[in-house]
Amino acid sequence: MIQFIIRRILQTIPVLIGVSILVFSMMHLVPGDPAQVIAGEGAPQEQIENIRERLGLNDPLPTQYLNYVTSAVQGDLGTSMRSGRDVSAEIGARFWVTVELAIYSTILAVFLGLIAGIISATRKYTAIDTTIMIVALFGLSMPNFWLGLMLIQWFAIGIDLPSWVPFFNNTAWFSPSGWGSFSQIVLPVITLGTGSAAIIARMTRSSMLDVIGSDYIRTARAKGVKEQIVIYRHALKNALIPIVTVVGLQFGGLLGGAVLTESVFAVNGMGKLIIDSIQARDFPVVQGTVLVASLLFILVNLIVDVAYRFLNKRIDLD
Amino acid sequence: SEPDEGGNSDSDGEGTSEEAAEGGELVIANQSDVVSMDPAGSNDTPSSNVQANIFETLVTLDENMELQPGLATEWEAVEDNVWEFKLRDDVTFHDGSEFNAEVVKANIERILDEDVASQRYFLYEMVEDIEVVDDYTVRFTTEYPFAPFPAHIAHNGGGMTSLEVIEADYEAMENGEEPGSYINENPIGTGFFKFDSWNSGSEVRLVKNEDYWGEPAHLDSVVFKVVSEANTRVAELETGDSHIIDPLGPSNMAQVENSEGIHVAPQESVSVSYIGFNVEKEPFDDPNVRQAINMAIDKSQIIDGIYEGVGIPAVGPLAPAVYGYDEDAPGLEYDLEEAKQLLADAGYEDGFSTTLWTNDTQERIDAATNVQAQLQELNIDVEVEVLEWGTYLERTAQGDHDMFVLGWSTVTGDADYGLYPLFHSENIGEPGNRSFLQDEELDEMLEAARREGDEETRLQLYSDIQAKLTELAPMLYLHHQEFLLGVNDNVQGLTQSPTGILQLHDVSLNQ
Amino acid sequence: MNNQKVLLKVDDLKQYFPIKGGFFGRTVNHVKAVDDISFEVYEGETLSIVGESGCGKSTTGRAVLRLDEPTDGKVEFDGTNILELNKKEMNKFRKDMQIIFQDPYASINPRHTVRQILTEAMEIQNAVPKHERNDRVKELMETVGLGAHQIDRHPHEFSGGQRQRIGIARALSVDPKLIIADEAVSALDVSIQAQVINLLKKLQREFKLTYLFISHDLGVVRHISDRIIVMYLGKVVEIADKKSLFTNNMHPYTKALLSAIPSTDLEAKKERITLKGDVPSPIDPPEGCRFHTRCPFATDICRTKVPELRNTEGMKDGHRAACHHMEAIRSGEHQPTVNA
Amino acid sequence: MTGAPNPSYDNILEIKNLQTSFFTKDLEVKAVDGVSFNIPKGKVLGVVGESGSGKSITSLSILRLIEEPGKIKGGEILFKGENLLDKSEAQMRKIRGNEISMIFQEPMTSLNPTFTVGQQISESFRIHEGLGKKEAKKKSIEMLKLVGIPSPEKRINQYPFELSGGMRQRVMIAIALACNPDLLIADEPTTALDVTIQAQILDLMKELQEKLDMGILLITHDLGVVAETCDYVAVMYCGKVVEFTDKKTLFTEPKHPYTVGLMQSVPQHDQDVDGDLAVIRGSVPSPADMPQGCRFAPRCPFATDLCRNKLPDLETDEEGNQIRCWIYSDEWDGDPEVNVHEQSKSTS
Amino acid sequence: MSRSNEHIEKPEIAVKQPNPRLKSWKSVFNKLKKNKSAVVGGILIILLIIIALIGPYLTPYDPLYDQDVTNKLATPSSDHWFGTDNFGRDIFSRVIQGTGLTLMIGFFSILLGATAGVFLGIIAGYYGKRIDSIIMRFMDILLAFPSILLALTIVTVLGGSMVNVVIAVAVSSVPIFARIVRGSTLSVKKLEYIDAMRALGASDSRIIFKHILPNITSPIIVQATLSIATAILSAAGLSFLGLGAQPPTPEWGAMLSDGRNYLYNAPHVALFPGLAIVVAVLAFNMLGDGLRDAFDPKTRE
Ligand SMILES: Nc1ncnc2c1ncn2[C@@H]1O[C@H](COP(=O)(O)OP(=O)(O)OP(=O)(O)O)[C@@H](O)[C@H]1O
Ligand SMILES: Nc1ncnc2c1ncn2[C@@H]1O[C@H](COP(=O)(O)OP(=O)(O)OP(=O)(O)O)[C@@H](O)[C@H]1O
Ligand SMILES: [Mg+2]
Ligand SMILES: [Mg+2]
Repeated sequence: MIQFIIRRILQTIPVLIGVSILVFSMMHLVPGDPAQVIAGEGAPQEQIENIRERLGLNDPLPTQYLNYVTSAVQGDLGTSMRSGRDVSAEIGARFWVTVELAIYSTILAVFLGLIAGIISATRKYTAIDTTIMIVALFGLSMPNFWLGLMLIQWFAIGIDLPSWVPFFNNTAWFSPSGWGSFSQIVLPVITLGTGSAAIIARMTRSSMLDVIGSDYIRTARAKGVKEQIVIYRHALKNALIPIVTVVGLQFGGLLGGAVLTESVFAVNGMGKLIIDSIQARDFPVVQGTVLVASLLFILVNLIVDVAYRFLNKRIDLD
Repeated sequence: SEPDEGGNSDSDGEGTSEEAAEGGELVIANQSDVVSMDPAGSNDTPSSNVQANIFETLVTLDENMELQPGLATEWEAVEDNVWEFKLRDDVTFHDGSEFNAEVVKANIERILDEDVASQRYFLYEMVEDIEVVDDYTVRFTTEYPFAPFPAHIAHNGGGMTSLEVIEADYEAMENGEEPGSYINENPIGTGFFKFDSWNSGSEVRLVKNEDYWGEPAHLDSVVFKVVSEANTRVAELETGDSHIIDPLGPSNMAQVENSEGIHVAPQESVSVSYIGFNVEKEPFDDPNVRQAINMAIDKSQIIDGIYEGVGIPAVGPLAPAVYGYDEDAPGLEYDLEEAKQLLADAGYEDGFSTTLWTNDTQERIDAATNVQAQLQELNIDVEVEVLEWGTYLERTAQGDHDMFVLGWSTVTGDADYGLYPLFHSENIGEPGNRSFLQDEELDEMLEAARREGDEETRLQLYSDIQAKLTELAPMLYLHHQEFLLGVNDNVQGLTQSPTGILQLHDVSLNQ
Repeated sequence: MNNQKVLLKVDDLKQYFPIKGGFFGRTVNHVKAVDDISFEVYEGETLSIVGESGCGKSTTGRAVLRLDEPTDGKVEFDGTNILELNKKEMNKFRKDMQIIFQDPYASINPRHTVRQILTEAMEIQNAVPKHERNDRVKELMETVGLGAHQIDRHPHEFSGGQRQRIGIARALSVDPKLIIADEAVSALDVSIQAQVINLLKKLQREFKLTYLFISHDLGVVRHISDRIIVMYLGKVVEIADKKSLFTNNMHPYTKALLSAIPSTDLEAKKERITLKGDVPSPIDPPEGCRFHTRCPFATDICRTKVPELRNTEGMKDGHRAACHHMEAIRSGEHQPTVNA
Repeated sequence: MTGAPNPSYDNILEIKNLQTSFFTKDLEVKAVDGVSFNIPKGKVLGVVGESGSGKSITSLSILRLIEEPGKIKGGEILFKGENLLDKSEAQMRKIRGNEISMIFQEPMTSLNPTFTVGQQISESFRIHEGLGKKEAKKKSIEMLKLVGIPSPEKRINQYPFELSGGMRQRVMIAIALACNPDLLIADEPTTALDVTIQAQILDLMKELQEKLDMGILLITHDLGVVAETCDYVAVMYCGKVVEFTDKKTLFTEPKHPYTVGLMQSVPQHDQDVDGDLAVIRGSVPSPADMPQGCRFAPRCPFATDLCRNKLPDLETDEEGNQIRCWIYSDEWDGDPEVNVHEQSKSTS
Repeated sequence: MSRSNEHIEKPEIAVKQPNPRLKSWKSVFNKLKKNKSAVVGGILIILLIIIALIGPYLTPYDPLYDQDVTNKLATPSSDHWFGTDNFGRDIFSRVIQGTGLTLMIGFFSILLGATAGVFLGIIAGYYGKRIDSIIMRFMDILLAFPSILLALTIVTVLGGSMVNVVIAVAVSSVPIFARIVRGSTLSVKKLEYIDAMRALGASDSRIIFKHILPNITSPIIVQATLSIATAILSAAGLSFLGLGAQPPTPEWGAMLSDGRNYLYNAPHVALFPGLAIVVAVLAFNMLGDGLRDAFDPKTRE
């Protein structure tokens, strides 16, 4: 097990090299000159040239790449071209925010998705099943910003309902922006978690259906086990195996897909940093964030594989 | 609530301060984060908005775009190309160090330093020499006579940083750090607010400078926080989490107006939005075509449709607030018949097909879409293409475009900066002239105007230039934007300059 | 028997499956599924392999067909060592060697109709010219006792026995010489099993087929085989003609195996030899005789020395067994230890 | 002991006219169609029959574990004299695993791959005897010892895939026997195992059965197993019991032509048979077109018009054996001298 | 080698047979017809296709250039069933006009992404070992990669056409399909019928495409139908890069995004294109569920 983990960690090295080469070449391939973005409108030619020189953009590409990798290996991700700030510091400040956001959303998505999926599966082809499917597909078709803004309208600004409506007539319960306190976390987590919840629900449904038909579920029933326990203990643990893959994929997606949610709720996370720095052609920040995101993603995949093994001791990791 | 016009008019804060409560923390929600705390290390409004409170300039521009004394008490052109500034002698920096002529020299020289490669270089590129006459007198020699120099000195880029941090910054540069890295962390100026903290991407906090040389600010502290989504900023304002939101999108105006306790504060600006023609490409090489398009567009549709009626139609590139603007300058009125005629004269009575580029700003896309629809009338078949910002800048600088939507803000408030970078042939491409206009006569006029010391003559020159630009029509001038702020009714004494900078010195909060 | 033509000759065949581990996925150990076995199959005969589950029967069959690449050894088919052939040459040879699998459902693509299944087999080997394929499919269906009207049905529309016939028809469709039947009748109901066995025998008579018949059902084996190999944990422990094996078996494992078969004869009183313990792991099989951990007759020599396959007194020609004590057991000199 | 057990005898289980159907989209599959038999206390009843004849469905019906779209349509299942079909789901849960246990055919898939063996055995103790974690574990270890698994303390923490097929089946037996059931249903418990392991398991089951005085319902298609373990045998064909006798009668003089055919098609391991095996020609009718008379008529060498048109009843003969065949009735319209054994051999 | 190989290629077919492939398609279709959800989904899709084909000729207003600023953001009425947008354009006409384009983007990007992902996943799963590691690590890279950078590169290299937005969206969905397919391939390739084909001497490509692929369609269909929603939304998300529908093309995702500015005072601007997306996604998912059952030969006709 430990060997497996160590091996996978070693395997990340080529992946990271691949990622860095890819990002590096793509960033240089696409038009857009960081010097010009920095200098802005109306800057004279010679000055743009100065900036270029200062940023080392006039060196040949392989040199630039090697310089980057050499210092990256030593833990120095460079400084932002735009602000001159340390890339590691820029990422560091945002890293945990994004990770937290992704983790909470995943927890929510798993929770909602599992419950919906299980209910769907145990009441196959009933009205409830169909309703859940339609709700799930709504969730899937609803862009994050839309849901986010709606939630802000409802639960941060509050909507005016007649006063006789109990409970919901003053719904300004949560904060519209920022990250940290409970009231700030709730809305972005719901926004981000919904899409994944929909996918997990669909996946749980089909996976549960496979498991519920299997022999060992019948064995459990033949033992006199209560139906709830049959479903939530015996069936679910087995059904989780394919679900875990999806959760892993979703979690990875959340890291990147958080951009819209982050900007709607003014959450200062990595997603926004990536977009902003791509648009500013801030090469070091882009490279740094993509590397960190990849690392995180690989880590998540590793956790997924370990979780597999935990759920089903039979899966041979090697 | 009604828009609070009063907040804008009684600008010289002195009067209102008696009844205003002291202290409190003002929260401002901005669209973007500060790029850098170093006045030489950024060139964007959010950065300037923060820096303007920490760093002061020798001369300042008031909300009417008039020059007022700042750290300098007086200034004059001692020669054609030599400007002398007399400095205050009672000013100290936040770190206790003294403000004097040496500091001014070091600051401006730093901007001109090739190694620093400052984004504010364009402001002082004409400076040849800086001479410390005495402790409180400094002289700038320019390469050529440069009339708008005080306006350039008034720009935020000329904010004064403590000499000690400049030296520390150079030291850091020698150790391989990026320029500005030290100043960024230690922004030491002379302003009425001091730097407290900066949580990158999230918020900047400033606290009151108790030892300010002038009258200290009313507020205890100011927080500039980043809320990039327009709708969320409105929510911030509605919930009271922020006192000011900057900017407020036109489409959100109704919402703010309909809510209690908050209002919209508009401010005319020095910017223009325009659609540029690539005059090197057919059919835009023909001034008739360019004029025809100018006349075929009903600008009020754009202002009403996209900006909810906020802003004024542009006649030329200069906004009314800009020094040198001529309100009598001739323009091309909306006249579809005339436009058709002109087009026919140019041999395009059946129209033509072309492309219109825009970046991804929603308003620009919308403007492009509207122009596209309006040009249908002339049988001009326009294809709108949206380009990502970085790509857009590079490709328009290369002249790959036919038409493009862009804007320009005359940040110095002087016509020179509103015209020279956009239309002088020397600035073709990247520096700003993306119409690729090359007109010798215009070049000469632009050069003459910037060298002219006499105000009358200079204003006349700019009138001529504006007339000439109407005739050349290298652009379709769309409109002059109005800045919109969403402001909590508790905020008193707030003004915004036409360059977009919030004036916070006199602001107080009713608790 | 020995003057018959040898169709398949297996020499020192080894099949080790690697177990990966370590930091770089090195091979840290092997499953020694088949460990050094040799045998011959004569043309037109049925040779059966029997033995406990997991002893390497299927692996042997798969190795002979190169469905898994054997670790070591030689497999000569019709005089050619097929292990030396490249993929293309091997694919040509596959026409002559076919396999019928245990699970009649799993071994047929559930999405294809019988026609598709059979036509495809002919198409791959080009065994039958295109325009004759349809007739040939019908002919095959008749041969295995399925009606031509069932030709466009999917496998799930057939009963287990019928499905197994589809598998047989597919094997026959390329006119093979050798058919390996890997537990081809184990999954079937007795009444259907009987039909399939009869069919296999009939086909053998008609087409001179050679069978390598893998099974653990000794009743079936006794019915169909000419000769029988008994395997235990990757090794051949006894090889003999059918008669010798059932009446004159020499190896203690063979004896235990035969005694464990439940009999329908209510009168017959018999001594069942119940083996203790489980089959050891093929990853590190016991030293010496692999059966010694469960053998009631095991002595010290069994624990250290690997017994050779040999023929001794009282055994028919070609009957060989691998036990140190077979003479002594036979004469009754050597008695089982108590807790057997 | 000859003849089928008398229904009035002290029976642990009595099934009367059980009917279970599956309602698929376009037709009703009568998987179990009027099955009746009974098991005396402490005896072993073997159920044999063609694949698909309804053996497993009968056993699942007893435990009321039939799933959608299946439904028990009628009949009675008297367990200790009480009709299980009248019990509530909660009452059934008390009976399942406690008074009636079941061993399923496939040991690998019948054990939950994600729980340890120990967890799966103790669950029964915890449900039915309300034991705590520790005690349940202790008892589980005892159970494993009882079914002959060496070093049960270690095995208890292993997962099913870590055990061999034989061990898994023993774990299944341990689960089934955990609460000393009065009736054990074993659905082809040894089909997946090879003969040496099968022998071990059958020995074990018999030993425990004698020790605990259980009734066993043993489903198998291996007649050898029947011969070695059962007291009585029910032969099923197409959802119906066609013959229900004591073991001896079944092996010495089977009566129903289907039973006869079945016996004859078993290849013998203890004698050489040359030539072909006897087979029952034809195949099982599909549920879509069930013959209207005797279900076996289309394959029966003796079938007459009577057989083809009218379904025979399950009749008890003078020895107490039950048989569902026209040949043994007074209405028989065929050759009165027919010898089922000889004739069927010759037709094969 | 009893039969000679001499007359291999004789094109004529002796007996006229009903095409077996046709028959199997017919059977799939018959099963589909019996599946309620598939029928509803299928009808919806056909309806959408009809709208896409003839709708643009029947729209009450010009969906592209008919701007009427004086009547902007009008709420739904009998004149404008879905109301108007910020230029006063008729949203109903725009939704209709956008049907074809939106469906094509959603459908083709998933088709392309799934095709590539399935191919890579099958290869990785079938061959295993090093090929597997390389492909899957490459997929890891792709998954971890910011899609905007990918899209930006695609615009740069290929330009900003409609086809390229499909490519951009497709590329980011490739790794998801690859992963799912690889997993299924690993289990299917162990089945005995794959061995049977190898024993017959079948080539790898025959085994992969004729025997493995058809048996792993169910997870692919589920994933594909679910992905269509994501594809439509992410295509819209890319339009600001110049990829995808350029204004004033009424692509639903883009319309939905445009509506964000008016969520407060004119929510209908975003509502209707949003609903249109939901309907399309629902249709594909229902048909997908049905298809999955129909491709399963075990379900009765
Ligand atoms: N691909 C493989 N990788 C690793 N081990 C394998 C592989 N195939 C088979 N084995 C192992 O090799 C041994 C022999 O397996 P094989 O399938 O040949 O047994 P068998 O005699 O056919 O058993 P059964 O009667 O149960 O079919 C077993 O221990 C099995 O676990
Ligand atoms: N879920 C179901 N839907 C429809 N028919 C079913 C279902 N389950 C079982 N059947 C049918 O019920 C009949 C009896 O099945 P059962 O499993 O009892 O057979 P069996 O006698 O146990 O056979 P085997 O020996 O193969 O296990 C079969 O014809 C089968 O097709
Ligand atoms: Mg095998
Ligand atoms: Mg059964």
